[in-house]
Amino acid sequence: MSEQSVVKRGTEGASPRRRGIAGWGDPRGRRLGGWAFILNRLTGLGVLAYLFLHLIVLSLLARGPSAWDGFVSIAASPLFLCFDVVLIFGLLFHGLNGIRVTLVGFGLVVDRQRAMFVALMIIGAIALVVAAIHIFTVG
Amino acid sequence: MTERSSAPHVVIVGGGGTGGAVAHDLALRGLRVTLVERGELTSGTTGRHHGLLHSGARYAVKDRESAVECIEENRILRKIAPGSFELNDGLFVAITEADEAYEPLFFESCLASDIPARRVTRAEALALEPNLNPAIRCAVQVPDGTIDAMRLPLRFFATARRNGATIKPYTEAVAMTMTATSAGRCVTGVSVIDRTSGRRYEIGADLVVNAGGPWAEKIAALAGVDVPIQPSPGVLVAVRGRYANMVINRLHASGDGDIVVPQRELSVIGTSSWLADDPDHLTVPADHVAMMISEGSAMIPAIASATVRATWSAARPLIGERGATSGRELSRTFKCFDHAPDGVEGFVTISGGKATTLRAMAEAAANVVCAKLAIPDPCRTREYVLAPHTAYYA
Amino acid sequence: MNASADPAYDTHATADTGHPIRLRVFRCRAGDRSGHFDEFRIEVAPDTTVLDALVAIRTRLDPTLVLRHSCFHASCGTCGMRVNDREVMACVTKVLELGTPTVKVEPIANQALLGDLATDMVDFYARFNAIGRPLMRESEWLPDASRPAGVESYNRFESCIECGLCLSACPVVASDPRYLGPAALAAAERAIDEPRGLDPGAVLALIDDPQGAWRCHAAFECSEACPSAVDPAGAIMALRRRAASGRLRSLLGGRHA
Amino acid sequence: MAQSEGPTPGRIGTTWTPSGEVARPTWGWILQAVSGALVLVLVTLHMIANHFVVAGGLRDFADVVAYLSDPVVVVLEVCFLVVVTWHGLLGLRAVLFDFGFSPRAETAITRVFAVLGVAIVAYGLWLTWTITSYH
Repeated sequence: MSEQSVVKRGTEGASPRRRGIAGWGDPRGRRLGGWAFILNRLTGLGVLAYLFLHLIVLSLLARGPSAWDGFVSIAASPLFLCFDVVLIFGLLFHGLNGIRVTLVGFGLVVDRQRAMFVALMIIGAIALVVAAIHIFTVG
Repeated sequence: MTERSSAPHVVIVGGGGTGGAVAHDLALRGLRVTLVERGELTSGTTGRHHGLLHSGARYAVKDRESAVECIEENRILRKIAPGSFELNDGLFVAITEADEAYEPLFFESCLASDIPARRVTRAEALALEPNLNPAIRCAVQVPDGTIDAMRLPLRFFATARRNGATIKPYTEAVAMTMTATSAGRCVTGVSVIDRTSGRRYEIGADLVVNAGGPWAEKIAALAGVDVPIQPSPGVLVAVRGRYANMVINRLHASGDGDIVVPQRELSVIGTSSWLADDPDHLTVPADHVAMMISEGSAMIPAIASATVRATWSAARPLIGERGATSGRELSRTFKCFDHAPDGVEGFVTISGGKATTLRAMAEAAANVVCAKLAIPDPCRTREYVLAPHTAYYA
Repeated sequence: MNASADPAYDTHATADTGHPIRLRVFRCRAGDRSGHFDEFRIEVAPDTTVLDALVAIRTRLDPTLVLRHSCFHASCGTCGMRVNDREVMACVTKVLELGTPTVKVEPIANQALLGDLATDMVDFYARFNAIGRPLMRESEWLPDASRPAGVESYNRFESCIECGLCLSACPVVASDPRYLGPAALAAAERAIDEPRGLDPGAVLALIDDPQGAWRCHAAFECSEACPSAVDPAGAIMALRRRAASGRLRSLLGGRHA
Repeated sequence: MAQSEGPTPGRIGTTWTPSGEVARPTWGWILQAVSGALVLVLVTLHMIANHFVVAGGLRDFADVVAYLSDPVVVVLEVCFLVVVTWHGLLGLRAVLFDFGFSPRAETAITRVFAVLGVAIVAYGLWLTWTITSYH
């Protein structure tokens, strides 16, 4: 006998028809280019936030040697070093993906963009590992 | 065309190619027109058809009436709907000795039906279509073409609406309003449900046209009349890749799987034929699918190894009594039934026919409708160039 | 009995196959602010598509289900949907190949809804009409074939089937409806590539707009979603190359192309 | 069109119309790409100069002051600040514009960002001047 039935009715709220910001950030159903787009936005915003933070922190330099050297001793803590690795990741991803987006955006190597993305990410991963080792060993 | 507020109101049930063409024809003659369709427009047989603009050659030998109708409508459609066809002509190819023996009769019948046929040698045919089976013996070129099965009818809907017709998709006719008269009963309206809102309401009508295709029997039953429509499904197979520029037909008496219609990046092979009771329950039998591939590859060998994109069935609305043994015995031509002799006034059914003859079917139906409503305006759809399909969404 | 060994076996069966499947179907009526999901259970065969399943649900379980469909072979573009969060044509998406016991079916996103799974394509065509692109293209198939007598030129329909999947998948259209969007931009590139009576300069000026080709952020989701190999993202990038090289050439003293 | 009675979020109407801005955005994109490329070069120089040239990287106050005593370094760092500010603010503007605000709001964003950019660069110049004056 065939199984055929209405199982349930009106179970939960459905998504709005215009996806809005979910169209950027909802990872479900995303493919490579979509992930690159999301990460490009997140790393761009993150690096920009760091830029502002960095500029504010640098104002300590204007307050003289004791203020600055006090901060530097905090910045050498392991937590800060982890933060540095995240920053390097952001810079590497945004920069390397930016190379792809720029070339593709001018209509260059469009049909090889996926391979280019993979190649750039491999370069980025190697650079990130090297940078992380440098940060934790040299300090 | 301005709507005449005092003009009779005609409700058309069925939003396929026929319904759209009837709406266009009646709107041009100045009637008030409302068309209802239970789903999306062209969601029945119309959208599912092969996409073949017939030259009529297929029917030239056995059904001269259909052949003449086809070539006439083929010429008219090219004129009134430019851009809706791939105009690459068709090639009928003879593969077996029997096919070759059939060629003289076929060729003469085409000419006798006013179809501009041209004899093509084996060498020329293979130069025209390098993917053809090299074993072909000879071929005949005729003015077939590829139709966009949805967008051509959409142009009729778009034009009808520009001329004042109201088109209501997702609106299902669920009952006819009947009034008793001295001669029997009269249809005076249609009860519909708007499926997008769930609202049920009634549309008053001076006359109702049943353009339900294979569903015409079900719609007629709402008015308590019986129409002899036999749903006759056929299987179609679309494969990826375009193996011919022209429509490739087998040069023989009509059979199964003997037409390959190129369309966009697909080749569509069809079709088979059997009889069904309910157009809402169509099957896609495995053996029919296999037959499409094997028959199609007899003409174009590459089809045997092509990737199948889709397989589906479409139900032809054939005119005939239930109990006929095979769909192919029934005439392909259309008929318009005025149900007044059945004791039901104000109700007309148009059915049968095929996509190529949709305009002619509409003309016949509109002539009956206008005669009944005493509208003197003649049919103008032979010359009236249709709006583009995009106009429907404006 | 192995049903598929039967030559008359219905390859698109929606009953008595022994393969039950659940469909979570988005429901929404005209005028509703938000929708909900209904769940249905039917049985499917190996070739049964999401569209077959939905039509079976409408025929046998719930006649109020509203959906668009027409050709059943992905050439009309009406049955585009989001199935398990991906944009697909329901008519060529086999239920069992999705590999999930429950299949989520939603209408395409970023477009107005008529009800349930049916979208209103007015916005889609408003974008298209701005380009005024041609419907037909010169045939680029079988170049070694000779031309039949009496046929002026090979032609064929444009590959785009106007389904709207690209607009549904595009992250930019998701948040800003003013963006011209992938389908119309792909049409623009076609119109410049093969004008057939259109003015390529005017089309290029139209897409060189803040809401035109430059809104694209190169996510390539449109090209991934396209069921008809149009590659809208590639077309957008080609347009940008045309626009940018024109600008740079004019900067270097040449005439703006 | 009569049949659209459903929820219609963000309808664009029956005809898509270009925004009609005279300034073509091609230049915006070209400048964003060029500034991106410059940032890539300058950020690499910045990192190398700050973390690899001096053993163990720039650390204490004296290191920083010594670093900035070289006029070439000052020029490079100021260029870096200008370019990265340009690229960052233009990028943030592009993200905000994807929200589909009104044209008036978009004009306001552009103006605020222009002022912000000038302020950031001015702050950087002041900071550089202050530090170098310790020398």
